[in-house]
Amino acid sequence: MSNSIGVKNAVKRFGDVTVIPDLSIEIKNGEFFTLLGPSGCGKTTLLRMIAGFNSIEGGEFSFDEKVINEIPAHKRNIGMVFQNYAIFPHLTVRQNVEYGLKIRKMEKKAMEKRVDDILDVVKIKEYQDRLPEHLSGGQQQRVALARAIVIHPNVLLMDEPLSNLDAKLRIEMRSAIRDVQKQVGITTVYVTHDQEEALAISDRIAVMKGGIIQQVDAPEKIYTRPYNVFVSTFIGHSNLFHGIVVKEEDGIGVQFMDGTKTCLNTLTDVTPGTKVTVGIRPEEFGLSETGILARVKNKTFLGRYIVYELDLPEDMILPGQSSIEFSQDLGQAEKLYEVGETFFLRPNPSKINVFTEDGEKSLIKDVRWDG
Amino acid sequence: MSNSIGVKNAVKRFGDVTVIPDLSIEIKNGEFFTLLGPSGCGKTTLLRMIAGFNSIEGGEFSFDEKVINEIPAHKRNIGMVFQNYAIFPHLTVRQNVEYGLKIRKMEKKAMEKRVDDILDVVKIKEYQDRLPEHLSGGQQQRVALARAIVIHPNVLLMDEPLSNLDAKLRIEMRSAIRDVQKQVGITTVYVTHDQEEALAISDRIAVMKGGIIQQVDAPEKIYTRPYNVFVSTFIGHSNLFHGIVVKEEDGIGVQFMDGTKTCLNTLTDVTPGTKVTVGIRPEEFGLSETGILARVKNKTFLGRYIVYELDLPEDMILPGQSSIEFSQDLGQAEKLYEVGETFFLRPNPSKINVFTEDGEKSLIKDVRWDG
Amino acid sequence: ACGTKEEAPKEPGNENPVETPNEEDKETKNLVIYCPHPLEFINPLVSEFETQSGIKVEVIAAGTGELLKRVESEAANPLGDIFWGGSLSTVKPLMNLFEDYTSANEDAVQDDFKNTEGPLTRFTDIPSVLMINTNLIGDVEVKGYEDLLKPELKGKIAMADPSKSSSSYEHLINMLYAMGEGDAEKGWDYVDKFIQNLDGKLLSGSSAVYKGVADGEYVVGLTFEEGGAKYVADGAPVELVYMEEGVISKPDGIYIINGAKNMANAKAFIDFITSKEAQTIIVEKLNRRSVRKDVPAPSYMMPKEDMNIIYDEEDYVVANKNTWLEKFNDIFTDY
Amino acid sequence: MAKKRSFTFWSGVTLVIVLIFTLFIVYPLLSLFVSAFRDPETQAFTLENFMKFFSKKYYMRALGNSFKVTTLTTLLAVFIGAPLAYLTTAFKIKGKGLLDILIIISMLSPPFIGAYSWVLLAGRSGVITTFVRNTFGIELGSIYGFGGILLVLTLKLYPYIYMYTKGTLKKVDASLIEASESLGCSGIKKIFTVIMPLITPTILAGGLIVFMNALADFGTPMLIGEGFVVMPVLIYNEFISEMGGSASFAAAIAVILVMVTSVMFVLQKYVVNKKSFTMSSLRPIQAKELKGWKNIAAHVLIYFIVFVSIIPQATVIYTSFKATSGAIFVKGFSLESYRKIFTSLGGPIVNTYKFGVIAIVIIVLLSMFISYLTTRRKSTLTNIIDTLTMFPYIIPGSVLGITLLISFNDKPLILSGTSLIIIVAFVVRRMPYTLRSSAAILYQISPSMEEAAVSLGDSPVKSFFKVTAIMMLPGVLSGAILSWITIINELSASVILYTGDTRTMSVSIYTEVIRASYGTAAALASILTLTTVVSLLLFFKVSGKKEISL
Ligand SMILES: Nc1ncnc2c1ncn2[C@@H]1O[C@H](COP(=O)(O)OP(=O)(O)OP(=O)(O)O)[C@@H](O)[C@H]1O
Ligand SMILES: Nc1ncnc2c1ncn2[C@@H]1O[C@H](COP(=O)(O)OP(=O)(O)OP(=O)(O)O)[C@@H](O)[C@H]1O
Ligand SMILES: [Fe+3]
Ligand SMILES: [Mg+2]
Ligand SMILES: [Mg+2]
Repeated sequence: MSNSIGVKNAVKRFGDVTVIPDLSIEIKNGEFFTLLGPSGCGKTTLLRMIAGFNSIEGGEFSFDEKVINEIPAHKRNIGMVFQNYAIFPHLTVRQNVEYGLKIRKMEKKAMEKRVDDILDVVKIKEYQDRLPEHLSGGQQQRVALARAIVIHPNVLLMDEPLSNLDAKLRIEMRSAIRDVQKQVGITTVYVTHDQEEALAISDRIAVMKGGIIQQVDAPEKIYTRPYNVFVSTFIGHSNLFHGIVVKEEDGIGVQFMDGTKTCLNTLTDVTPGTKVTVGIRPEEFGLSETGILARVKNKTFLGRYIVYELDLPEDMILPGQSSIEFSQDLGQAEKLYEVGETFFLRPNPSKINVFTEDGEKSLIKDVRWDG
Repeated sequence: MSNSIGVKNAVKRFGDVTVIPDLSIEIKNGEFFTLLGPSGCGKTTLLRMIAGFNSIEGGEFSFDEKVINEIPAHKRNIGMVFQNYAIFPHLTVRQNVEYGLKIRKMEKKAMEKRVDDILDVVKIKEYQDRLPEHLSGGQQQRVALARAIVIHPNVLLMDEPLSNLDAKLRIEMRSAIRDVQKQVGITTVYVTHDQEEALAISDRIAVMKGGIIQQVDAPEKIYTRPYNVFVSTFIGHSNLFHGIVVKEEDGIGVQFMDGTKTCLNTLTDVTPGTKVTVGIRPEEFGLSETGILARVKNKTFLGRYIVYELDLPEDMILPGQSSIEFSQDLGQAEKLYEVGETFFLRPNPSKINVFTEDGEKSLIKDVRWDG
Repeated sequence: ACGTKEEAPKEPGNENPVETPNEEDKETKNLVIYCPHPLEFINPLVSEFETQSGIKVEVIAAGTGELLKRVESEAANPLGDIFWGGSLSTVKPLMNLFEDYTSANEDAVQDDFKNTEGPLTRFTDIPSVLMINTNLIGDVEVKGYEDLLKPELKGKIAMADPSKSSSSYEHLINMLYAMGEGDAEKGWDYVDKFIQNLDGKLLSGSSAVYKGVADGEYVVGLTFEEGGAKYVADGAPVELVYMEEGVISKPDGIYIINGAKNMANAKAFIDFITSKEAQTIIVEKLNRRSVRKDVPAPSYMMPKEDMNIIYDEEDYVVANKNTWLEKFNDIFTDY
Repeated sequence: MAKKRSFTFWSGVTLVIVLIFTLFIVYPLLSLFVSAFRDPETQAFTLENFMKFFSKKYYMRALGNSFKVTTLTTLLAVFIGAPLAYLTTAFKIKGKGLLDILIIISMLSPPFIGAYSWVLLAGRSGVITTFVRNTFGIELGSIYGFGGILLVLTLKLYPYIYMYTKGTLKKVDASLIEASESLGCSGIKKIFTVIMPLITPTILAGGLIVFMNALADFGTPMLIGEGFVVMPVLIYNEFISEMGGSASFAAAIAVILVMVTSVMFVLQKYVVNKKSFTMSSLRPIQAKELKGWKNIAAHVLIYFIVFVSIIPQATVIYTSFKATSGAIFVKGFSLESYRKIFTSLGGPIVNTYKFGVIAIVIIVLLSMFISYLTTRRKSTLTNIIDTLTMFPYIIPGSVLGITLLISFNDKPLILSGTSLIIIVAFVVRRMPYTLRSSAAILYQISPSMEEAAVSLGDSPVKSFFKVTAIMMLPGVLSGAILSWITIINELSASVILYTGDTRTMSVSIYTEVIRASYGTAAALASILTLTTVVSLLLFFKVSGKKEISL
């Protein structure tokens, strides 16, 4: 049923604004592929190019090696969830969902069955005879979702399909999408602003910035081993430190500006003395007797953990960071700290990431460049 | 400038569907108040009633004790961010933002200044002369946000204002909102589907369900001491267990169906033998040598922690739960488990919540009922 | 007239292209008449003709101008057979659109009204008149053109634009010859004064004049006899005045359209319309004067002998039509 | 790519349309225009006609007059129509349905009759005039001349704006208005800062229609002009006055008219394109209850306007029951007029509606396609088509009729005397109404709707019919109603083209009028009105719409 998607050197311009300069990706057959990136980076645009709604200023789009630049959208057997829902205001919820099946001349019984099922899945059965204008935002969004999934397309394109749903519902919808997707084997391209979501459901994630792909990788890889500072800071929080590569007796390591050293065996061989940028996530610190001295500037409760915003010596950290954070797991934490208190932090050597000084390139072993 | 908001026994019907049966809340002057609840529970509806856009079928709305049921929306000096943005398609970004100030006949210089500032804050300065249709979803949403904030209203009503923004931007916007709100002292009612967001910025959160308020409390309280099972499961994840109150030598506790006992000093005095429902969050378990035996059924990587989906004896847990989860903080975790492995879990007595068997009421000490 | 339309299977309207349109067809049982005359005017004559000949007559009614234009445009494939109406001076320039035919009754026609040109069979005799609303005229005395210059009448005179209405054009001619004592060009200084007294009001159709006077919108109107007579007969508060300075009386006509599809019937109709009985009906029922020697004017009409009948120089008039119209127009625009 | 995608279908449509147009618009009009540059006698090329026009004060004055009347009428129509539409959409007005019907009725004042009833009312011896004179001793300004024409035209034309605006207001998303309120804006301000801009494209479209309608109308100035000459009257006379004028000169004037309007049209198009934006409306505006004096004021205003504009019709109906003696009305009432016309009624009615229905169907289809092409598939060709559609609209009907007659009265294509030629005339003359409104509403439908349909596997064609077309309907229909009404009242072309068995109602009315038998004319007119209203009500029953204007 489904097929792989190939994009070669795609270019997109609006007027004289170039939104996508030169983009290439390979999406595997049946894969759940997520586009993640700051607002305005070109996610929707790319999606619409794959769908066939945007003119293509350059490059080659293909389904299963077959170039589709010239194939009209309706012949591509895609399903699409639009960022603005785009549900038909003149049709009831049910009619909206049936729409695609009717076109496929599906046999009545089977159609009813399938529509009922999907309506149940997205929990809007009870509204099936309402007109969209009488639905809440989230309900509308679920109609759009159902309408796209129900036709079991080869390629499912979703533009923030869950952005208006609450966490609980979102998790349910997620797995619903996931199930259909797996069982029918739909190649899915998913746009979201929600990292947790991306991390949770994607087979692979592509992180975009300004129309350029920064990294394509499995969720875990993306989070633990970002290719560059942008990715590391965009996905999850990363505290950025100045560092210098130093030679220790037991291998090489990095030294922070306050003198603290951490020796790493994950580094590619970098000549000692090179300046680097070190990225440490809030949870990659541990409390200890010695290490980096930190003062609690602010604390935010975030459910299962507390985030402390820290004061550190200016010269240690890269300028322009909104905050330096240390997160403490609440499940087990024995002692909580108050604003003003101080403690020592030790980075977890196996976790932290080291980048070239300009932050463009990771210096961690086997972080490959085939993105 | 700002004012308190009072809602007494509000009723809202659409035709013969009653969406809000009888709702009362007090929102303090200058407070940042968040409405949280499943899709379709009536958040937008309530917000629109406060704004004065929905007819009021019953009850009394007041700003600073002054009843406003009859005051037209435009006289209420509110700012509102609509769930569907509702930016004026015929005005450029800048004109959209200026709109409210023009109405208020603000002096030219001052206006320009203020508009420039807010455009910077929401990072859409560069698009200021575009028409909305040429903007990405998130950019549009930020226009809507800027337009509402820039007028420094007494009451700021926001309906999922950040739903289309990526985590990073969302955090920035959040604090932007927070700053303006505090510095100008705007009473803010905020609708979101994003718990983390709600927990992070709210002074107080109201959890709604089917048009009825379940709990109004400070974020931490809501998360750690939910009034009922719905709240505990809607916000964050809660694993629900069958339990019986038992008398231990050192105070009373609860016993699980597998015999494991946990003694609590947080319980109100419940006669031993009463059946109860125990809610335990994924991070409220600790690994240990004895306790509840669990098998890893599935694991999901979620950035700073891993969530294990567990297999537990059927009769221990309440039926119909999508999953039983245990989360392990990755920052420090020494050993990760693979699917199929087993281990013993111990609930953290000081954290877990106990509810009446029907889940309607918490049995934890001083969880008050003045919601 | 419309009543006849349901039947007539082989009615010109559905003429299909295959047939050669211009071929004369004697077998046809119907006749299409283009006619601007009022219904009550046509009906008696037409129904009479139908009963006599058993020919179905279908009347296409519209303004004289529209009908003329139709004839002109349809030249290649004529849909009408007879054009019935329009004063001679209107039709003369378009003579080539019409078939030569001399009616069977030609000898009975007064000498003034003989068909010398070929296509132009005279039908009735129409003097120009002044029409006066007796309710509004008060004690102002109107005997002829001279009185129309009275200041009391300023802006109360109904005159149609001569470049739009033939009856009004006839009046212009009449004016020029009457006031110029036979020399048209001398008449212009009167016309000049007269136009001033119109006070910038100029109606855009013959009917607007008599209707306007009858409705009391205007006090005096310059129109043709039958136009006013009709109202007199219907008992409207109006009376007719035959200009003392002189009255020109011109016939209007009835013509066969070139290549008429029902040529035979057309000719038959012309013969009928000029016959004594038809002309009698006209005189008795239709407030008009016959062109025949043997049919006297209706009793209630001023006999021609009692009028100051004068004549214009036909060729000179035809020659000067446009110059005069433009001149009138220019004078009018200047005020 | 979006373009390439549906290349085959839409280019097919374009082709068909181009064919139709070249045959029934370009070819006839071209021959007309060419003749404008011909010397009537020698047929040689010449600018004579134009020089004549521009050299003579008389004609220039006509041009000036036309402009004065037209522009003022357009403005007035907008100032009355748009607010009316807004009030009736935004607020609960008692008897809304009735109002709509009345407004529509006021639109179908058959040629001459309408203006004539004004003479009966406000003429020098008109009912009102004499009444005022006798009771208050005041002389009202007469209905004749500039003022009168302005009055009559405005009342006749504001409904067009009303209908169009109403159609669009239904598409405006309520949350936009709420947004402006939430920003502290209300009342007039709100209207000017939000609502006005949103409906500007429509108002411009409607304005253009009114402009051209006023520019082309010659019935009214004919009857109450009294020397206040306007362009169409000139053309009419030069072309068809019984005194016969110079056809080529008439053509020249026509050309000038067309030039003028083309300019207006292009201008309007340009502005609309600049102002265009898409709105997808999920929550239409809900009518609110007005309180206190505002409520009263609104009702009074609305009912007053509607009342005034219905007067002519009322008069017509009234006079149709008046007793007559020959050509003049006398005291007392009778059904005489009706009896007179009764026998000859059947045919015309059947024809009117037979042709009407066929024409309107064609019109709706063409309009939808053309408007879609010109808004979503912009290209020079489509633009040309768009502009072309407006030409027949401004050439006085009779002139158009004759050009058609001349063009199709000879081999290879003989249509003269057939029903087809009348239908053609109807279509080309009355399409602009539907076309304009369709275009206007298309500007407000978000393309993503159609994309959604396509993403679900609909071919662009299907998705057009199943989604875009349906969402267009409100606009299309509000325009179609206008087309329908004006078709039923179409006279000036049909009077040239009709034959015995293609006679329509309005022709019958007209023939009564030129016979100065206004009683019967009024009777016919009343019946026409009645049947039209019935047809509309029927339509709304069938289409299941509650309100008249959609
Ligand atoms: N029609 C258009 N004309 C001009 N620029 C456009 C148009 N549509 C989008 N853009 C610009 O292209 C860039 C990418 O837009 P796109 O919608 O792909 O962003 P996005 O990644 O979807 O952002 P978001 O997450 O906010 O939806 C944005 O900067 C936007 O301003
Ligand atoms: N105009 C309407 N007519 C009928 N029912 C409506 C209307 N608007 C909303 N509802 C219903 O009222 C309920 C509450 O709607 P509301 O928009 O307040 O939900 P919400 O809490 O904002 O949900 P979401 O988070 O999805 O936006 C929903 O079940 C919805 O179907
Ligand atoms: Fe989110
Ligand atoms: Mg987007
Ligand atoms: Mg909502």
